[in-house]
Amino acid sequence: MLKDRRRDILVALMMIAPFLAIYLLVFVYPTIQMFRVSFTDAPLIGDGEWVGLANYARLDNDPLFRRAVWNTFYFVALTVVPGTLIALAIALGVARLTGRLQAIVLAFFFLPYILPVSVVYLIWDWTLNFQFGIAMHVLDWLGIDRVPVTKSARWFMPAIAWVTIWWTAGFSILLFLAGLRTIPVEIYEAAALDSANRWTVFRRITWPLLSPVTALVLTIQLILQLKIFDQVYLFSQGGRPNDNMVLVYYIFQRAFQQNQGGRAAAVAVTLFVLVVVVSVLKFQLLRYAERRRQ
Amino acid sequence: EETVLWWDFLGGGDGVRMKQMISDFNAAHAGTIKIDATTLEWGTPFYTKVQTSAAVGEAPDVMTYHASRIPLALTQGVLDEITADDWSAMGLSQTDFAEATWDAVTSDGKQYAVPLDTHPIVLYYNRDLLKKAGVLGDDGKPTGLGSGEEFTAMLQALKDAGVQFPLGSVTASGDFMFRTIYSFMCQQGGELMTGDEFLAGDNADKLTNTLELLQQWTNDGLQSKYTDYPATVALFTSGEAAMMINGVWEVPTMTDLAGQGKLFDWGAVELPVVFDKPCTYADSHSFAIPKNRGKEMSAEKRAAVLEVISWMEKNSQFWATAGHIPAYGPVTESAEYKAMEPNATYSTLTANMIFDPKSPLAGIAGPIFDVMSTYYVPTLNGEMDPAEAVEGIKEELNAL
Amino acid sequence: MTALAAQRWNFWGGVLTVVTIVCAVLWAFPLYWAVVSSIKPEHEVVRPYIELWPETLTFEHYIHAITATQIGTWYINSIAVGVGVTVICVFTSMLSGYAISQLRFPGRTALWWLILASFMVPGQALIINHFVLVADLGLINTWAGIMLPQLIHPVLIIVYKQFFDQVPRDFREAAVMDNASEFTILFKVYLPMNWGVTTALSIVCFIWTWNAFLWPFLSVTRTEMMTVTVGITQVNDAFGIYYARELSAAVLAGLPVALAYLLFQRKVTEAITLSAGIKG
Amino acid sequence: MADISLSRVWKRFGSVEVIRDVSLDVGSGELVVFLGPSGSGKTTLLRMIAGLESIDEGALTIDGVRCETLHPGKRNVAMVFQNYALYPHMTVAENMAFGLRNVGVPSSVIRERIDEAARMLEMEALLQRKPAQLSGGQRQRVAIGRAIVKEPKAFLFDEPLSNLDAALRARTRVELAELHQRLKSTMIYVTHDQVEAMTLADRIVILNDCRIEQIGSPMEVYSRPASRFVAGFVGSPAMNFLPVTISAAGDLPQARLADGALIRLQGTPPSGEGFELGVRPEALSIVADGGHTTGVATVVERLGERTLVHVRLADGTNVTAQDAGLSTVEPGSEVRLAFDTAALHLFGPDGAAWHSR
Amino acid sequence: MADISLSRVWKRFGSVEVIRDVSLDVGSGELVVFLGPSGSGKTTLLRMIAGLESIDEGALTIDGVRCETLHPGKRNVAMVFQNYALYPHMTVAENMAFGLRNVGVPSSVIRERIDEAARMLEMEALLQRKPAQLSGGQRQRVAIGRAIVKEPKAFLFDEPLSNLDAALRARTRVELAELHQRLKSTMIYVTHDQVEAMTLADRIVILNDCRIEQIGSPMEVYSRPASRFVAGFVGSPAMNFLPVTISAAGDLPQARLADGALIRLQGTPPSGEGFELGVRPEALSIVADGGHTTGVATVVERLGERTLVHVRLADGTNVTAQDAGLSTVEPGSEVRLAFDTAALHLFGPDGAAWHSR
Ligand SMILES: Nc1ncnc2c1ncn2[C@@H]1O[C@H](COP(=O)(O)OP(=O)(O)OP(=O)(O)O)[C@@H](O)[C@H]1O
Ligand SMILES: Nc1ncnc2c1ncn2[C@@H]1O[C@H](COP(=O)(O)OP(=O)(O)OP(=O)(O)O)[C@@H](O)[C@H]1O
Ligand SMILES: [Mg+2]
Ligand SMILES: [Mg+2]
Repeated sequence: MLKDRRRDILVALMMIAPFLAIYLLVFVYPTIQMFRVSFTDAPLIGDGEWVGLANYARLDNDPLFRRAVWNTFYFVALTVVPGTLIALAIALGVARLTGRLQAIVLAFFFLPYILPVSVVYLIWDWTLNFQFGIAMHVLDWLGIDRVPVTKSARWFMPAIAWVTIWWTAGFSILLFLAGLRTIPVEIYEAAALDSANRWTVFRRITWPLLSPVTALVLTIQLILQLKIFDQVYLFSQGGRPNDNMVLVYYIFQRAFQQNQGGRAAAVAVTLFVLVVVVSVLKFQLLRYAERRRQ
Repeated sequence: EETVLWWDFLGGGDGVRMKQMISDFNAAHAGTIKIDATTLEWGTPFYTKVQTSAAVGEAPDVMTYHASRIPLALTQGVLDEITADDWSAMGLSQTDFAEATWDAVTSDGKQYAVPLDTHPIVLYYNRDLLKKAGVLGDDGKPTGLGSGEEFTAMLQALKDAGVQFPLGSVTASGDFMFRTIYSFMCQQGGELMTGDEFLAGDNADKLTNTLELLQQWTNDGLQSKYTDYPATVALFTSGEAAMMINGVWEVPTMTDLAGQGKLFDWGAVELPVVFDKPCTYADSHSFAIPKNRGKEMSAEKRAAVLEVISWMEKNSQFWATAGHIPAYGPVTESAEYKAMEPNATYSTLTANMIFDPKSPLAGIAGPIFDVMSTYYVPTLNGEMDPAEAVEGIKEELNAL
Repeated sequence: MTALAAQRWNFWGGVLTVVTIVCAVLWAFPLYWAVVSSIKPEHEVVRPYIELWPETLTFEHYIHAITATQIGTWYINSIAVGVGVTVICVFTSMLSGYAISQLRFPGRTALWWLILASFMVPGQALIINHFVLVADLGLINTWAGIMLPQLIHPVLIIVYKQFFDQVPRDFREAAVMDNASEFTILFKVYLPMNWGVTTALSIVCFIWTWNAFLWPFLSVTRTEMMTVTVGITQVNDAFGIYYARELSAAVLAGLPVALAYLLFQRKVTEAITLSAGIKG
Repeated sequence: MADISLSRVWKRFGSVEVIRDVSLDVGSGELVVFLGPSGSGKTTLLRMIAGLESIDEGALTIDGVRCETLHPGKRNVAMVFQNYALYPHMTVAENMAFGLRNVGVPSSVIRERIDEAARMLEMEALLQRKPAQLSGGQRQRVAIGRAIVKEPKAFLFDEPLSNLDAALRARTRVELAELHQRLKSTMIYVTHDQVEAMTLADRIVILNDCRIEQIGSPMEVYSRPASRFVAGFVGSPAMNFLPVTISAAGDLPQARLADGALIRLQGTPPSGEGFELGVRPEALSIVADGGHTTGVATVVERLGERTLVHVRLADGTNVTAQDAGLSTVEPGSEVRLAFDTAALHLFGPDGAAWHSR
Repeated sequence: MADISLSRVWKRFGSVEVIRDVSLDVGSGELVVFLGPSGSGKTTLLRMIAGLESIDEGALTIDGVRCETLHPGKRNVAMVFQNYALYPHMTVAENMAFGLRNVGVPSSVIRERIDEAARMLEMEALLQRKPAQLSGGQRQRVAIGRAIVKEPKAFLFDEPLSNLDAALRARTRVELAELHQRLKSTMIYVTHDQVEAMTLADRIVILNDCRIEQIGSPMEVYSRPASRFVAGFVGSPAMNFLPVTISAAGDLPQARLADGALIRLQGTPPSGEGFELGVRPEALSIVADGGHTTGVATVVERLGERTLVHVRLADGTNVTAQDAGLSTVEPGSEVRLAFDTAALHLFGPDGAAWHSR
């Protein structure tokens, strides 16, 4: 379009300036700082001595850090794929319904997602309470031994994973529903005329056509769950924090409980790199899969 | 008028009493000093908050602080010294406090807090249930407080009498059980830290003994499993647990319930001697003045803060209704205090109290807490072998 | 999957429908259970059997939560922070989204890639430096301090850009021929044409901010500056039995968003799918 | 190949009646077109035959078998959808194989049939492509191919050409006609484009407002429309309608237009008031002199081989007349109009139609 | 109203030339149609006039003013977009007012102009509606109204009817023609539909492959196409092309078809080999006996007032011939074809065209 280029650029600058200012302040600058501080022995607030790679070297045989890494990945494994599958199953069920009934059922599944994590924590802490939780009453009724869900090392991560799935599934369900809606009805009608039964329709039509949404949900979940903190922190108060250690919790503990800004920053950098690597890997994988499909 | 920003971590029954004292103070100082009080969540959240806010100059003017945490606080530089001038301004001196208590707030000859109380743990019991099981003595106290075997037998008797949980224990919180375990170790003459070393010599065995005993109770169904704090109290007050080891701060809960006629006949005594000698863990609530980074406290404000502390100390008779044992000598020596129940029943234990080791690793929400907590929960609930746990604890603690 | 008329009501279809409904009820049950528990007296709450409806109905816990805590102040904080973040974030994202979508300026592609890339970066890794930054600015315990690190949601820009990209070029050209400036085009043509997107994005942005936990938890040390999400974790008095009281606080914290959702259900669901870059 | 018969079928969506008491017989090998305006129920009727909509009342027989309650896959009909509904993630070959696999046809047979269909439709080169890599016309062909391999008893088409551009539409229309001549299979074809209907159909079923207005060959429908609706709907440019009064001058009947012009009618028309005279543009020509009436040319549309002249009569009625390709009529000039009395239609107030031939 | 003149303009997108050295004069009050296949550069040329694309080389003058570098808003032309680009959130009146407000026209004047335009376009009742509440035809009218209120020097239309359905398109076409007669303003109209071009234009500019192929009145373009491309592009159904050899029998020139048939030519055609004979379907009729050649009818399309017969000649060439509406030709039957020797075209290997009249 025929226009005054210089004025255009000026207008563009005016428009991106507010965002850019905030972006530089709360994103670029802290990121640079994080890397810088990780090479010092700074406390939380204030400067420290340059210590080179010492903070990273210490991570190498730090059992708590190792547990944090392990737990983080364990949590990711427990939430990402199972959460996605559960959301998919629910979405398929909800999509069958119509009208008001669908709206209500969807609301039931979605409501947890909009609740703050601290509310989710209180609700489930109560539900799973070893003495009075209704879940335990149900176990009694089924004749199963009560399980100290949030207090035992074996059950803690699965329980947190379940609570997380319960909490966040609504989001994935919506994405799947949106994905399902983009599949034209005619495709299903064509399949009906092609004598496809329910299972064939799912396996040969719905599932492949949903694969882009599935990939999207998996990616979002993966990046999200690597950053797990809130639930673990809330549920392990007074319990066994060290058994339940995850990366962000470790950063929090080092920085805010033990006032070791530099060591915390080293962990933060590790997490940072981890997420970036996983994202890039995932991206490449998807691209590769995409190319193979073509 | 000076407004004094005040933080405490006192919820529950003692919180109610502290609020009462604050409003009394404000009434007495109307126009000159006003306390603006905030109650934060006890434990890790409180101390994390204190530490981060002191670091950015946002800490309050005065706060409650566990004496056990003072060494840790000093390494973090969050506490201001209570100087000799301060002491005299408050009209208090070393002679007003028991030696162990004074010692708990002292480091390198300097004081960093003013002790308000000592709060040991005690054994609460349900007289009605004990009587039913035939283990209540004529003095109204439980029989079988003399040795481990006796105590276990008493628990068994309760069990046999159909009590579901003879002993309510906070088995879901290792940091809480630390108090009981530490007491029982002490009953064997053990200590956690010898110099800088953790569980030196046969101390590890003593810890193992303790854990074995507690685990045995669990395995025999004598104590509640995976019970968190509120649940323990609920089990006891609802009559499902016959006894409970808990801090004296639960006394107000009992007295209040009893006052409303909603509670059975209850009592509280010093911890049983399950090993060699009586010994009970205690900590001290004290008042401390945070060292706010980049922020100097004005003289007027400091004077007001000191007045607050001083007033609280001198009026700590009322604090005793929260179950705690006031640290201020003149109060505990008063006849009025000596008549208070159940305080009188367990007041004997002051002689047998033991405080946390003086180490920057110790104290509420300190690193030792986290390590212990992590191992105690599985051990006490029968998931982990005591010896293995002690091994792990020793290794981790010494690595700190 | 839209059911075919001929298939919809056959036997297995009916079974699936019933299973879905039962699952939905079970899924939402903890919510119901929390609400019911919060209106029971404490001693009924800890009864060793299931009572689906309180024997004695009481609102004492709510009264306690409202009178004994500063939940009113927390609400105000949450709302102020939520509205502040939403307004600033949506506004700046809209402007940049428009610029990237419609204007040609040097560095445009680089900026776009930067925004796409920052999607992957974990905000949690930056908490320490955010804390230091906010402390250096003297903003600890202020609304501005709670808001600052939350002001960046790259996804909003991405969604805006995609939306502006989709506006047929004709509208822009018609406006240019109508002598409209870039700001006129944005505010008088593009923005009103996409009100749906803006409301949707505002809703999600508000929900995210309302629900944020870690940062508000770290950056506030004074009770009167806490947001609801953080504040309610402070009600749970450490000692004594207060299950119902905690739950009443939880209900109070969750209620506004839950009500907002139930009122604007369609808008919220639309907003969520939008925020993931899917058009529903 | 099979015959299809609908007998007194009804369809309601909720309380809305969409098909009202429709009966229809489609002979074996016949290509029947459902033609009607939007919302007239064409698609619904087709989908009822396919089994994609249930039949509320009445009977459907395909090849002598009662089918109302049969699953769509069991009716042995194939459908070509408006937007083809190709499975986007399958190649062309997989698309065609899908339906056969589901009923357990052996792979070798499937391969044979696909090859044959591909040969017939000249799309051997496309077999390994995905639908997204095909042009509109190619997709259309694949959709037909997918139908052919099933060797169905009947083909159902729902506006299969409406997504193609004009040129491709014309070409594909011819291809479809050729295909039908080759396969000789029963086909039902839905469209709202009357050119398509006219050029393709053996018989046209004209639907309006949920009912059948007329069933007949294209020429029957065009030259002897059963109702005013059919007359107006079929043919482009549309038939002109003029209110007339019919009277007899001597024993010769004549129609009097609103502007007073008289037109002699052949045969024995009904008589009375309230009639409308229907005349197609090609039966209304511009003449140099003589003619039945005059008017003013408002717009002249030169289509090359012929010219359409929009004329406003004295009483204000607008009619479209046809002139030669090299017409000299200019907008605004006065023209004389002559009616071809051999091609006139009368529509009575009761809806009855009369044709002059 | 103003005249528009393009002189030797060029346009490149990157390295792709899209407009090559085009010159064109549009007279004041004239309606010029740009006609051409997709991608021929019609839209680009129109947008260059509007200022929505820059002009790389050459001059543009509107009403005597040089405009190449002027901002689109300053050129005083109004554009009606293909999908109208009505602002969906504004009422019809606001849509029309938007452009005037931006240049600070006083409200009273704006109101007047809107009322006037609404009266002219008979849409007073629509002023307070939003575009979503309008039908396609009404939207079209609003888009024109938005252009009219600006009182521009010229109107530019980019395929304004392509989003309407067939019936509405035909009707709106007529309305547009009437509007132009009323406003007498300069209009440039882009379309790829040759029927629209034929019926609307004062002059048609035929674009192909970034160049102008022919400029002329509709009849000139139809009956004397300047090139084989124009001949093939204009007219529907398309002209038939048959390779022929031209020779002279005595002094009468004649064309020999591939199947050996001889057709006498009128006038003085060029002679030699490699020619193509162009004949429109209406100049190629089915005759009962006689005729120039014979073939087999493959498909018969009955359009009502005429019938198109697709015929395969002996040498395999396919041609389309026209027959009367009530044709009796059946697919597969042999038919005789007669060429109208007064309407034949010859296209030489060098692209030159010769017309028999
Ligand atoms: N699922 C449905 N629910 C309610 N009404 C419907 C449904 N499907 C169709 N209808 C109504 O039935 C009538 C006939 O629809 P149908 O689709 O058969 O028309 P059509 O002749 O195919 O029209 P078109 O040419 O627009 O495709 C319409 O009035 C339509 O609104
Ligand atoms: N912005 C652009 N960048 C590159 N090439 C373009 C651009 N716009 C148009 N073209 C190319 O210029 C040529 C002419 O395009 P234009 O849109 O003018 O064609 P058109 O005649 O309007 O076609 P249609 O009938 O499809 O609208 C086409 O080959 C097109 O691909
Ligand atoms: Mg239809
Ligand atoms: Mg174009």
